[in-house]
Amino acid sequence: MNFVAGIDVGSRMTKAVLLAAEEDGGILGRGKVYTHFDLNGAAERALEAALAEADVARDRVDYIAATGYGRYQVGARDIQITEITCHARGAVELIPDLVTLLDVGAQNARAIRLLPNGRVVSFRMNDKCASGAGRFIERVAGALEVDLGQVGPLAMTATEPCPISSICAVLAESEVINHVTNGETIPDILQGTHESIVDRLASLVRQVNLEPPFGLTGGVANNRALVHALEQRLEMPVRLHRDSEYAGALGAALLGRRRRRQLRTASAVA
Amino acid sequence: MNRLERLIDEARREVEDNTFAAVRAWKEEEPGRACVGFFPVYVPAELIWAAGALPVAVWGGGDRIEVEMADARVQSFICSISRSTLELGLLGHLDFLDGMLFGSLCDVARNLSGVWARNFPDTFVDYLHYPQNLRSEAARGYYREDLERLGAALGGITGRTPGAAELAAAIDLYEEQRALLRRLAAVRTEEPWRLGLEEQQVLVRAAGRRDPRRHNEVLREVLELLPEREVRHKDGVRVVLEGSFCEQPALELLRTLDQAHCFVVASDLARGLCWFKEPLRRSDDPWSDLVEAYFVHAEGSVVRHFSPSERTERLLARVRDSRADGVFFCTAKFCEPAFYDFVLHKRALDAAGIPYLAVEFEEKMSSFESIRTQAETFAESILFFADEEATA
Amino acid sequence: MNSPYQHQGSGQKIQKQLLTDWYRHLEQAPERGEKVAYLFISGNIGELLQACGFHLVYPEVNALQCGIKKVAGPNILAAEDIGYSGDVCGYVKNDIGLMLSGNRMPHGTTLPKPDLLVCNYAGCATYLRWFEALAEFYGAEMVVIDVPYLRGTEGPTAEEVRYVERQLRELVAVCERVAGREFDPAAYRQAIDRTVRSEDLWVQILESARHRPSPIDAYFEAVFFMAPIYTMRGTQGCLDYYQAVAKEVEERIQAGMGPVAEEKVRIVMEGPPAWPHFRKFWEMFKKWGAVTVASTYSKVGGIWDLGFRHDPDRPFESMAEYMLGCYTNRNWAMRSQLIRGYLEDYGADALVIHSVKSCRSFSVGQADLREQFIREFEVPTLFIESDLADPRYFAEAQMKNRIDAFFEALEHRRLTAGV
Amino acid sequence: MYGAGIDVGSTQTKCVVLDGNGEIVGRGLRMTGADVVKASEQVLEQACAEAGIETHEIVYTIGTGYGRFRVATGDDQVTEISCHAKGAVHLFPGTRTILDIGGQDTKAIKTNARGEVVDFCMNDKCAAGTGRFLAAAAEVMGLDVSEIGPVALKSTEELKITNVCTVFVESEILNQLSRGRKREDILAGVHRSIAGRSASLLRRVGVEEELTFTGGVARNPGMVAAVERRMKMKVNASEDSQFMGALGAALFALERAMAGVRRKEQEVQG
Ligand SMILES: Nc1ncnc2c1ncn2[C@@H]1O[C@H](COP(=O)(O)OP(=O)(O)O)[C@@H](O)[C@H]1O
Ligand SMILES: Nc1ncnc2c1ncn2[C@@H]1O[C@H](COP(=O)(O)OP(=O)(O)O)[C@@H](O)[C@H]1O
Ligand code: SF4
Ligand code: SF4
Ligand code: SF4
Repeated sequence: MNFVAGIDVGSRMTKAVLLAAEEDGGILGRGKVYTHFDLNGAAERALEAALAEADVARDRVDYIAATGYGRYQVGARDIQITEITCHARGAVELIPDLVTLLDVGAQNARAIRLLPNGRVVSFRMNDKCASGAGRFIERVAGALEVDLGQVGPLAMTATEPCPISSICAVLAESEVINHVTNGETIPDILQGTHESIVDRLASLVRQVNLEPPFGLTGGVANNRALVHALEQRLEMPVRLHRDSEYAGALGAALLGRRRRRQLRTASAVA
Repeated sequence: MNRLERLIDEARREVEDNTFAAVRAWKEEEPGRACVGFFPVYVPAELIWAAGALPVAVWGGGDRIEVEMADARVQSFICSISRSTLELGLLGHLDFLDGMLFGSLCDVARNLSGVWARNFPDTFVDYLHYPQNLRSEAARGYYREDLERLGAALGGITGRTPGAAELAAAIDLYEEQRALLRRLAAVRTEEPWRLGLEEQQVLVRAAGRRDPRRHNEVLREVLELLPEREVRHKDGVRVVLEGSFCEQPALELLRTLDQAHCFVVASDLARGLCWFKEPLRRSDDPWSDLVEAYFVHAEGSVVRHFSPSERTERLLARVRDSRADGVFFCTAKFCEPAFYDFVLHKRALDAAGIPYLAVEFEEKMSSFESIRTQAETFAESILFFADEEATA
Repeated sequence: MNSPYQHQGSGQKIQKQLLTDWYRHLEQAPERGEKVAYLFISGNIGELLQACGFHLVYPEVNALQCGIKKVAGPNILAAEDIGYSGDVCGYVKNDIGLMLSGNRMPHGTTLPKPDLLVCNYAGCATYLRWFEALAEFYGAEMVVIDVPYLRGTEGPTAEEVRYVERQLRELVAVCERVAGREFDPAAYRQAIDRTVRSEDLWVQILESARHRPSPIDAYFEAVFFMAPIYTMRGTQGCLDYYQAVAKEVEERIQAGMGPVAEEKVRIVMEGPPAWPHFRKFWEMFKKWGAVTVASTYSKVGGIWDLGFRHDPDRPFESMAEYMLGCYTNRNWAMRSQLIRGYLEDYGADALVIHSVKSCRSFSVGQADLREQFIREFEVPTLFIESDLADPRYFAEAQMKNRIDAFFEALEHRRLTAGV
Repeated sequence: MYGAGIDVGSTQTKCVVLDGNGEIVGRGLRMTGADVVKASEQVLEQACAEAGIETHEIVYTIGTGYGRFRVATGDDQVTEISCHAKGAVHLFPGTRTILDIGGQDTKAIKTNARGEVVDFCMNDKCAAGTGRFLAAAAEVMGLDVSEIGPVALKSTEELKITNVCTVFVESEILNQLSRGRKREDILAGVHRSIAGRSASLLRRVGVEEELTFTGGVARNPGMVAAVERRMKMKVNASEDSQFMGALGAALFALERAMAGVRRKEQEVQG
């Protein structure tokens, strides 16, 4: 049996998924590693992890689709596709009937309007300033010396969220420290941070004419408190999938599989 | 490099030259003539030419300037073109100009005229007010008087106050140029792979600083050579580019669009140099022809007040006429007028079901990764799914 | 040391009553079948439109009130949701956001829709874009009164005045058609007559700041004092109001009272205030005993202290002159001249420039003003940045830091200079 | 008689103790962290220990920096703008212009011969072009902030760093590394980019000889060189640059003490 891989080289994490090449089945293997600076190396390592999970040998992979900001650096790629197209395609696979999608990674947030087949109708991304993305939370968590995994659970216990006025992911750190000395509790500050990010995310997603069903992908989807804050702000449920972090890689793999089939049919005809 | 490429390359080098060496050389060779700069978007170039001066588009320093002094004069929330243009002046790169014109475009351009007068007290600085009340019976008269006033003021620099004959001749010359530029734009609409967007824009921008007689020759030759160019037909989506009427994106950005398979088949790039969609109606009174050019022939733009629906209809017509798949809003960061237009255009496109994409650029940006990603996505969203939806 | 004035004077009560009546009247206009015109403050032509039977709405005032009542944030976000960029004028977004959420003002009035949008374009290109958007959203008719930007330093030319006057006369016909009523020239004339009297009093109030200590703060207080003359100029209520305020100011002078306990620094202010944080903003200056003795923002709706008055005998022509002379319609050199005059005439110690992101009309050129006043005129000048509408652009700690540093230095220099 | 100045910065807290002759007898430095009060106490203790005195021997203490109101032992507060000017003119009497680059903001200050502020400008709202920007670059490279300057000085090739966002610059650096660009060239680019931003701030107040560079970033020799190159003039910098604010505050404290404003005694007397 042959396999198709999708590799999403993100600014922070590189993700890979493995699909069967000929059948329509779902994810067989996943891999996730820190990107660091060797983008091609990260892609290889993520792929290896996915191969290990699926217990498949490297030479059985005969088509690789790369996406993410490092897509052009993946040496073994057969095709590169942008992360927006891939996220949209992956997301409809994971969360059917999706109309609006928000993908929030470490540096970027992208709001996407899509069709049932995953085609992107319109999208908006923040790309100048990291104020509305995962790094903002990471930085605040860092300043508060809270583990990233604990951010969500802690924020859920907030009683009186304390607003963060700084737009800058970096400057927010000192504002946060200020709050601590003012006696604000850590959950309240974390929740305040979430609310301020959610404000920016909400306006991003409204710019593509938000309509339900609405889904969230990207690493930030792991953060329960953020999801909850987003639901409150947008007044609609946020749909998730446990693999949503892999949406980009999955989309790449799916589009790659289709492309591979097109090519095979073409060469078979010829 | 073949002849065609050489012609384009020469234009490229001239428009990328922030020291305006070629313009300075022109002035040397044309004793008795002057050079009058102008800030975007529009000034009646023919009036400047008729007064014996070369109109020079001073449209920022692009990505080839490190803004330092002007950063201290123009706040960070103002568009880059205002800053880099001022920097060019403060660096002395514009010392060959005998005058500098500003027109009513936006508050930035307007206030910049005063800032200019303060910083360059020895240069002739003028401000042209374009009437915004097009319904008023007094508007044409007011504008005409203002043009005559400007003509006389320019005459004060060159010693040649333009009369009707000079003005008519100048209009002829610029009409010829505009017709050539329209033909060049048509090549992009018909066969975008034949002429890169960047190449086309280089030729348009050169029109902003070259002796029109010379540049018309170049344009004619380019148009002759183009059909013979060996090209490969490429797959891509067709888009109308909107929002870069004033500050101009870096040439690299324009190249990026072609590479991302987004073919710009119509645009408002360098709007001031390509403001008229069709030949001007001519009469035996050239002053009145210039007035009518503004009142009747001007394409939708923020320089002139249009009813909102009229402006959006013009955009929709551009999409239709150029058989575009979508619209690419490429707006200079902090360009307020473009942002206001965007909201109204967006509503109209949503209603018409035309896809669009909005990105912002800055003159000095040198990384086009994000724009490339967005343009690629836009192309993918149309190309990737075309067959699937066709069969569905 | 005197106690500061407690802002509980009769003027404030009158103003409150005036506004309450104004809005009640306005809200009910559609029921009575009366027409509503929207227009701008700078170079406003309220008297003329009222003489045509219109009720007036000033979207800028809506924005300002939302700002001060702290609902600007949500309005701005609502406008950004439909595509307005974060980088455009917050006043526009505020007003559009208000419209999107049903046009209900923070004090409860629901504003009627416009029957006519009069873009009395004076010195701000954003006005055009703003009313173009309203024209689209409301489907209302829009008229532009085109006011050419002033060149040179001499004031408007005869051609410019004639051009604007002509348009005003043309506007009458449009108004008559839309309002379905005839223009009442006598009413217009009478209104202008009351206007002139209000203008005299207003100038008297502003110039009271020449006293030491100044009885008023010509910025933080004046921006409230100016409301009637900018929105209901020409009405009897407006005139009554300025009579009351003038009286109050006179009492303050007699009592030697001013806005702060001890006037330590006299400043001239350039630029609009930070409405969403108005109190805090003022406190930062009060703390240092700083009193504004003259400001340019209190002149956005018209400049009378240089001598201009409307003229009941030339109601159209003088209106045109008035529109052309507004602060934002003045070029850089004229603005610089005006500020310099204020610094001298009012015996000010320093200039404060508040540069707001929203308003390019004000902001572009301010850095050159700053440079000129510091370097050429050697006037201590403070340059601060925030916004007049968008609460997000107000960084309190940083603002305070700058203001403190400035007055610290000023105080210190005085101490050493005194030695 | 001793006077102390405590500069609670966004990143680091500094303390200087002066003796009656205005000589620096003790210094203290630590990360500001979450507990501002504690940080200010600790630096004071550190400085006293170095001076070999007890904290109660200090007659007057002035707090400065963004956390100046939290200095528990402070008798009064002065903004860091005034303090940097005072300190810089004290150490380098020819100083007329000051560039202060701290952890989160950059200031250009114009002063007279007495160390009084004549004019100043600062950037804010965005951490671009501040010490944080350099710290972020250092972190991605796996270097300490004190190491990047010397490395940058070895650069042989000009390389342009385009991102101004402190968060995005991290991935730009990774990107450059993955393209095989040399560490020193990238770092030199980072330094140049900050020098460029500082230059326009300096132009705003107008540059007059001599230019003194203060704040923690002035300890970075790469930055000093970059500013010198950009401004085409010699720049004063010293090991004590980071203490300039604290020094200024201590000088103010000493002045007040001399003037007989003695809090403790006043309190005792009633
Ligand atoms: N368990 C978690 N809880 C909260 N946030 C998380 C968690 N896991 C990941 N994240 C966030 O997700 C971001 C990474 O998302 P990802 O989509 O992988 O980004 P990119 O594609 O840009 O590398 C991190 O910035 C982090 O903030
Ligand atoms: N030895 C050093 N070499 C280079 N940079 C340093 C050194 N020490 C501190 N810094 C830089 O100085 C910054 C702190 O400067 P400082 O003036 O103390 O800032 P703040 O007052 O805002 O806390 C840090 O961000 C760090 O980048
Ligand atoms: S505000 Fe902060 S997060 Fe945004 S661009 Fe600036 S440094 Fe980056
Ligand atoms: S770029 Fe936009 S804002 Fe700037 S001068 Fe041009 S039109 Fe005005
Ligand atoms: S730009 Fe300024 S004058 Fe114009 S609408 Fe906005 S705040 Fe008013």
